[in-house]
Amino acid sequence: FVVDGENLTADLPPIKTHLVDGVPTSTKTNKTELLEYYRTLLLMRRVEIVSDLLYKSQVIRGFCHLYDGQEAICVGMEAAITKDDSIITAYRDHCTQIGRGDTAERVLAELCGRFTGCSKGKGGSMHMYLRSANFFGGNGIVGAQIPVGTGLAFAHKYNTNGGNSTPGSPSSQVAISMFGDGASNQGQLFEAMNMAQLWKLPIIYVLENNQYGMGTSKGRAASNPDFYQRYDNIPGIKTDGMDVHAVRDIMSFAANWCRTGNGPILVECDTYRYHGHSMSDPGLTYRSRDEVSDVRKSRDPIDKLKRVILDAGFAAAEDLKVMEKEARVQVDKAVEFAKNSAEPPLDQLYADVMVPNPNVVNGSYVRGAEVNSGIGSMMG
Amino acid sequence: FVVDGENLTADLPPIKTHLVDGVPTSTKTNKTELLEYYRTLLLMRRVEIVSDLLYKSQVIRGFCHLYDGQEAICVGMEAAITKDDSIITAYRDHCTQIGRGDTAERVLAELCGRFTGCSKGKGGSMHMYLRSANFFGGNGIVGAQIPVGTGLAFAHKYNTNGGNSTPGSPSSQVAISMFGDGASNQGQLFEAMNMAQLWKLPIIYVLENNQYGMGTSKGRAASNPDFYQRYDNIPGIKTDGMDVHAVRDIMSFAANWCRTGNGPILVECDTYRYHGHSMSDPGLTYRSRDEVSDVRKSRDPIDKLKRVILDAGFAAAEDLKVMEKEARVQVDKAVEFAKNSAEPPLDQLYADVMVPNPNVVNGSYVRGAEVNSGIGSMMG
Amino acid sequence: PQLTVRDALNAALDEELERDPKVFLMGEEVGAYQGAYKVSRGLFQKYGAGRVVDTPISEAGFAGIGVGAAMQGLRPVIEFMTFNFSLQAIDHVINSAAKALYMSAGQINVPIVFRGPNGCASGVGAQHSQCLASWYAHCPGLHVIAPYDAEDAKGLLKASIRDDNPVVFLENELMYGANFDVSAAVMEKDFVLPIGQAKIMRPGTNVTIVTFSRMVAHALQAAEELEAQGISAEVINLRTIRPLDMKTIAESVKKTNHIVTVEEGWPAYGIGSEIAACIMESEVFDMLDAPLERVTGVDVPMPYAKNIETAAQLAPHNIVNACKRVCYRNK
Amino acid sequence: PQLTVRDALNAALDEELERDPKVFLMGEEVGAYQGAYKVSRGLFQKYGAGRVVDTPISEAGFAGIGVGAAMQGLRPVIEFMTFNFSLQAIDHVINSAAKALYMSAGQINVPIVFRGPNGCASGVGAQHSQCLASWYAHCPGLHVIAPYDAEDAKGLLKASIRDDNPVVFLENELMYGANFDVSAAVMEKDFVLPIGQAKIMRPGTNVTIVTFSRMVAHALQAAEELEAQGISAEVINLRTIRPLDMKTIAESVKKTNHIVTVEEGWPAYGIGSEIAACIMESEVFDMLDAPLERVTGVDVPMPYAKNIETAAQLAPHNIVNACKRVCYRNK
Ligand SMILES: Cc1ncc(C[n+]2csc(CCOP(=O)(O)OP(=O)(O)O)c2C)c(N)n1
Ligand SMILES: Cc1ncc(C[n+]2csc(CCOP(=O)(O)OP(=O)(O)O)c2C)c(N)n1
Ligand SMILES: [Mg+2]
Ligand SMILES: [Mg+2]
Repeated sequence: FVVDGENLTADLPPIKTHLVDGVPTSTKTNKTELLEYYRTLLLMRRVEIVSDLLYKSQVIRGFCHLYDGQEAICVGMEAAITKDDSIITAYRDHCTQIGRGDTAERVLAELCGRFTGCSKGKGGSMHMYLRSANFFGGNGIVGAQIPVGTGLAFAHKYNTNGGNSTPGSPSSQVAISMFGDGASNQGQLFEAMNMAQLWKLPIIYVLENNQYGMGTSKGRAASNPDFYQRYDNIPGIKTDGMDVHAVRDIMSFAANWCRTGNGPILVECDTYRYHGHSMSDPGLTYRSRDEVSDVRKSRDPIDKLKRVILDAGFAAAEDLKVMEKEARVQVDKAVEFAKNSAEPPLDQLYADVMVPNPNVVNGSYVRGAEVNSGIGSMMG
Repeated sequence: FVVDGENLTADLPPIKTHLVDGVPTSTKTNKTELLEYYRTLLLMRRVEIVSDLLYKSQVIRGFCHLYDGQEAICVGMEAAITKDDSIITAYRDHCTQIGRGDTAERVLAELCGRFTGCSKGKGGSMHMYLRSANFFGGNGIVGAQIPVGTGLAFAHKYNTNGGNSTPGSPSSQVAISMFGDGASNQGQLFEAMNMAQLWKLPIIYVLENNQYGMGTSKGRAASNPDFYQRYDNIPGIKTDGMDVHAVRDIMSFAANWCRTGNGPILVECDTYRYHGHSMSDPGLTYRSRDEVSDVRKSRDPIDKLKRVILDAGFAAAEDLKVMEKEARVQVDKAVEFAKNSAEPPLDQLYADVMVPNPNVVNGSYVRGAEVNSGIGSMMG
Repeated sequence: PQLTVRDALNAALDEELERDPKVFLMGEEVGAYQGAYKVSRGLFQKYGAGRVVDTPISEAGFAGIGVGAAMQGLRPVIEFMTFNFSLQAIDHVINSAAKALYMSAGQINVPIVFRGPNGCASGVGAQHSQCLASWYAHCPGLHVIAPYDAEDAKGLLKASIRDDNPVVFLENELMYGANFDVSAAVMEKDFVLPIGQAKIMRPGTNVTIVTFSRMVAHALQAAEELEAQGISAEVINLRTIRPLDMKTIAESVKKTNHIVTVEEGWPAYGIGSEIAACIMESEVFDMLDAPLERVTGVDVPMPYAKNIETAAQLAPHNIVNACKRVCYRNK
Repeated sequence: PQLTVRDALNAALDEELERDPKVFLMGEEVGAYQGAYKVSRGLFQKYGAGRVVDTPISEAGFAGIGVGAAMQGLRPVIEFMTFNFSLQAIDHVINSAAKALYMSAGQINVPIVFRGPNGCASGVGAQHSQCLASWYAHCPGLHVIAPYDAEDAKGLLKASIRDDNPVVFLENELMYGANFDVSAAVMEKDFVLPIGQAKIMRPGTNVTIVTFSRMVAHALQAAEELEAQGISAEVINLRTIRPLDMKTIAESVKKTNHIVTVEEGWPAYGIGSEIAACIMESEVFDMLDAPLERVTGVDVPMPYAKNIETAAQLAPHNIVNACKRVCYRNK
């Protein structure tokens, strides 16, 4: 790469494309960006590490899916779009929430089931949302977020064009639906993509190919694991999902593609999850310890960025150590915040079942476990 | 074409292929076959014509989807396989039933809701079956027959290999799942095809492209209406679906492909339905009268075969007239049979809900509209 | 004035499309073809392909797209050509739509209407005849509505479209062509009915018949026959299945002391079952002089042949029988 | 001997795979991974990839494939990783499997078992906690089974696999690890329980508690508490939800004259609702000294936080309260 003052130019890692030309192959960045990305990566990584610990100490319960290894995708993606664009993902959503601008405090509090959590403790690990930044969760049903995300894109285009959108109309916002290599075999993906292409919806399908869906390697589940070119007429780009800049620039290209009315596009991010699928999966029966440690050693997104920063002379090793420590301190504080937060008050049990509507008679009655428990009365 | 005694050699209509080579381009046939196909086509056509009339006179009720225009597919397909192979289709199934060997009597009786019908009057137009000839219906939910048909193929392969089938194992039987251009947008198709390809199941997907799904032309529903090459790694052949021999020889190729362990294959049959989608659809709002009559004039499968027979000198025009008359008489008799048949006895209402199982306590109780009506008692 | 159910639904859609640019209609054949059952007649022509959106046969896909559009602030009306096909999309109705508000602690609401004909039509066989009322009504997070006549259809569809919650709106194909006298108010653009409020279709003093959708007609017919036999039946049209208007039922039973429920769907775990349980658990129980009886569809898939298809469905005389039994007028 | 529910299910699968070469197991992670919850441990190794078949995450697809394989004479056991995901495939369970025999007038039967954990686990949120018992039990053409303990699990899963009808077999994740004393007979390869027969888990004389699946444990615990308070509760484990064993319920109520139903699922249109209606419609009604009460899950999607998650579920004390109320022991 070439450094020019605080600016840096570099080749992007090799990409593969399907039905799309003009994809960027080199990147421009600078010291400020690099350090900012680095800081965010560290924060995300740290949140996942403490989540692991909190799970092991039984403060976090149930399903918990960690994102460490894949953080470059959220960081790169966010650098390419704005908070006016919409995102939806699956259950591996802690870092998506942070990427959208939420705090470690609120994420960890949610994981701990506290009222201060980003879903007031009602959603849990799989169901985080940030409506104010157009983040629509956090979805536990594999594949469901693909049509739902396509619907977000439908709305963006509809709104841009006052309900008169035709194929080819531009859209000021784009939507992103993130899903895994396992989810890529869901039929609703095919249905949604077909409609997105018919109607040229501004949707980026971000396929996080971390090589496994639970214990199943991609090739055992997908008869064609070359995802970027699997979906017929949907243009696709495969990029290194462990390189922030690769993700950023490809996503930026993809977002522009969508905004200008070209319709859907798929971005396959080649990545890896370090942890098992969820906390109950040691993650070492279907892949070897060596495979995991090789990826950690050779492709880790944080290490990669660190090398660039150091080689470019944008920071000294000690400066980065300080940043690491800051992240640790920040997240430790967040853990304390979470742990010390209160559980939701009991009336939260009955809240948010329905949006209050004065036109609904007896709309607030919710039956409890016994007759005449719960809130309201069957008789209005 | 070339005639040699009672034999005939001819070029097949042009085909298009995707990921498959060696597809036949010429056909061999003979007088006997040609006349047999002609007879069956006439029978099918006639059944559909009288169904139309019976519907208009309100003897047939509810949904009724006619197949006229598409008959060459069933006739050609049956000529390529045996009754040990399995077929499943959608609701446009009268001619499939006949193709499998059932009689006009039983088909028309079913349409009239008679006990002598092929489903004893319980299925109706959309739900005909012939288990003895491996015909599994007659399915009213668009697309559902695609995975179900893939399951038939799964069983064939499983049985051939004693439950030890691996990808690549041969299969003595093949399964055929038939569906329309409209159904081709169903996600479960994508799911089933992926598994069929992963496991190399002996399944032929017969896509009857009659250009419309209800009132929607294929291009308004499918972002890629070139179906034969739409499904990624599923090999595909597009053929003239209004030419018996084209369908026969391509299906024969496809069946052999499947039997020898190559996995799934798609055969797109280019065809046309003369009638509206169902009896409530005049079929002329979304397509022009001219379009329909042009197809009738230039591509009709019966006319096409007739010209070959006449040109080859295998029969005189009067002979074919006689055959036409025979078909008419045969079907008129079948109509009488159907009309004169009794409705199902009332106890049929309660029959066939469950297969009797001595291990089920009170398994035969079926509640009626009122308490203590129906059969059996709630109390065993 | 007179109004068919079809025109009532059409008017509701038209008026809401006009009133609120966020409202759009999506489904199979809703646009250019003007609806498989012509409920959306003229709307494509009036509002264009951007707001009356034809879809491929991809129920899971377009139901999910509707949910996403609703989350992002639009107000989709999703037509299932019939509700039978909603089984391909039901995961989105329940898991994507109904649960979103709760899981997000109030952040994400889903103002969507899923509508289309439910239950049985005529001669369409087992796969096209299922009543899904109790399935949907089982699930918190949804409003479930089932109009009977033109007034219901118009007022309740408009209420549903204006609701910020996901609504399952169960129409009936056999009712589309039915013509009703309606008051002038019904024709107004601001005619909206409350959700969750049942309507007494016919007052009576001896027995309460609780029903919904097309069976209201059967109940009214039975009530006439009963009157001829000296039994005065009060007919309640539920209109909304979730929430269930137990108050109106209670007030009626207070007067009649007898109750029969009527639904075209299968008996087990149906609407009548729930009403029976609610009665057992409330003061209504003490008002009853006889236990509740249910009149329902026969517990079989729907057959095609006319005689057994008829036998599989309840008829007014079944209601008459049940009412007489609960009133101890015959065995 | 002792047996966990997991091992009981595993043994049932193993024995039936061994006994009948037409039996195969299919689903996500059932093979090489040996089951998300390890129910299929060892089976892939023993029977190979041809009979213990790993699938992609394609519920509609593999449920449909299972139905087709069953129509062609195989006996598939289809695992849903949890029954929540069956919503993507429910059209095949209902329209392809349950209705086929009837529509074909007996020609096409579908000997398939759909199995997997149903209802709520712990800390898994709203989309992973739904009880589908009443949905499936609403539909003719299915047997719906919900085992409680190891004996149930083994005997009923074997019965289901041997049944020529489609069976929905609702397990419970929280029960997989539960260990039970079983008789030697349960360990035998020919141990098969009847479908449609409830089991009295504990005899009693004052009140009947009818329940199924994991709630049987709650009911037994409540029965102990009640005994301490001088109320003798009879606990019925339904085992089968469709068909419902009203006879066993009736015989029990004849003795106790009081009844409480208990289910973890949502109240409306649930199992208790149906039992209430069946009671109203039968001679059981006359045996009752008090109306039935239901104890159910709270009518909300399942929240995550432990305190409200707990509050969303019924506890033994709720059963105690209900039983005391129906016995007029407190208000
Ligand atoms: C419809 C559905 N089926 C099954 C599951 C269970 N499940 C949860 S995650 C998962 C694997 C998904 O893999 P992938 O899409 O690759 O995402 P990753 O976990 O690798 O991020 C499965 C099978 C589910 N939640 N939803
Ligand atoms: C899941 C589902 N959605 C919608 C329908 C209603 N429907 C019945 S046939 C049909 C059109 C199918 O078109 P195509 O697959 O091309 O078959 P064709 O009628 O042309 O033979 C539709 C929309 C249905 N039966 N099932
Ligand atoms: Mg993955
Ligand atoms: Mg078609």
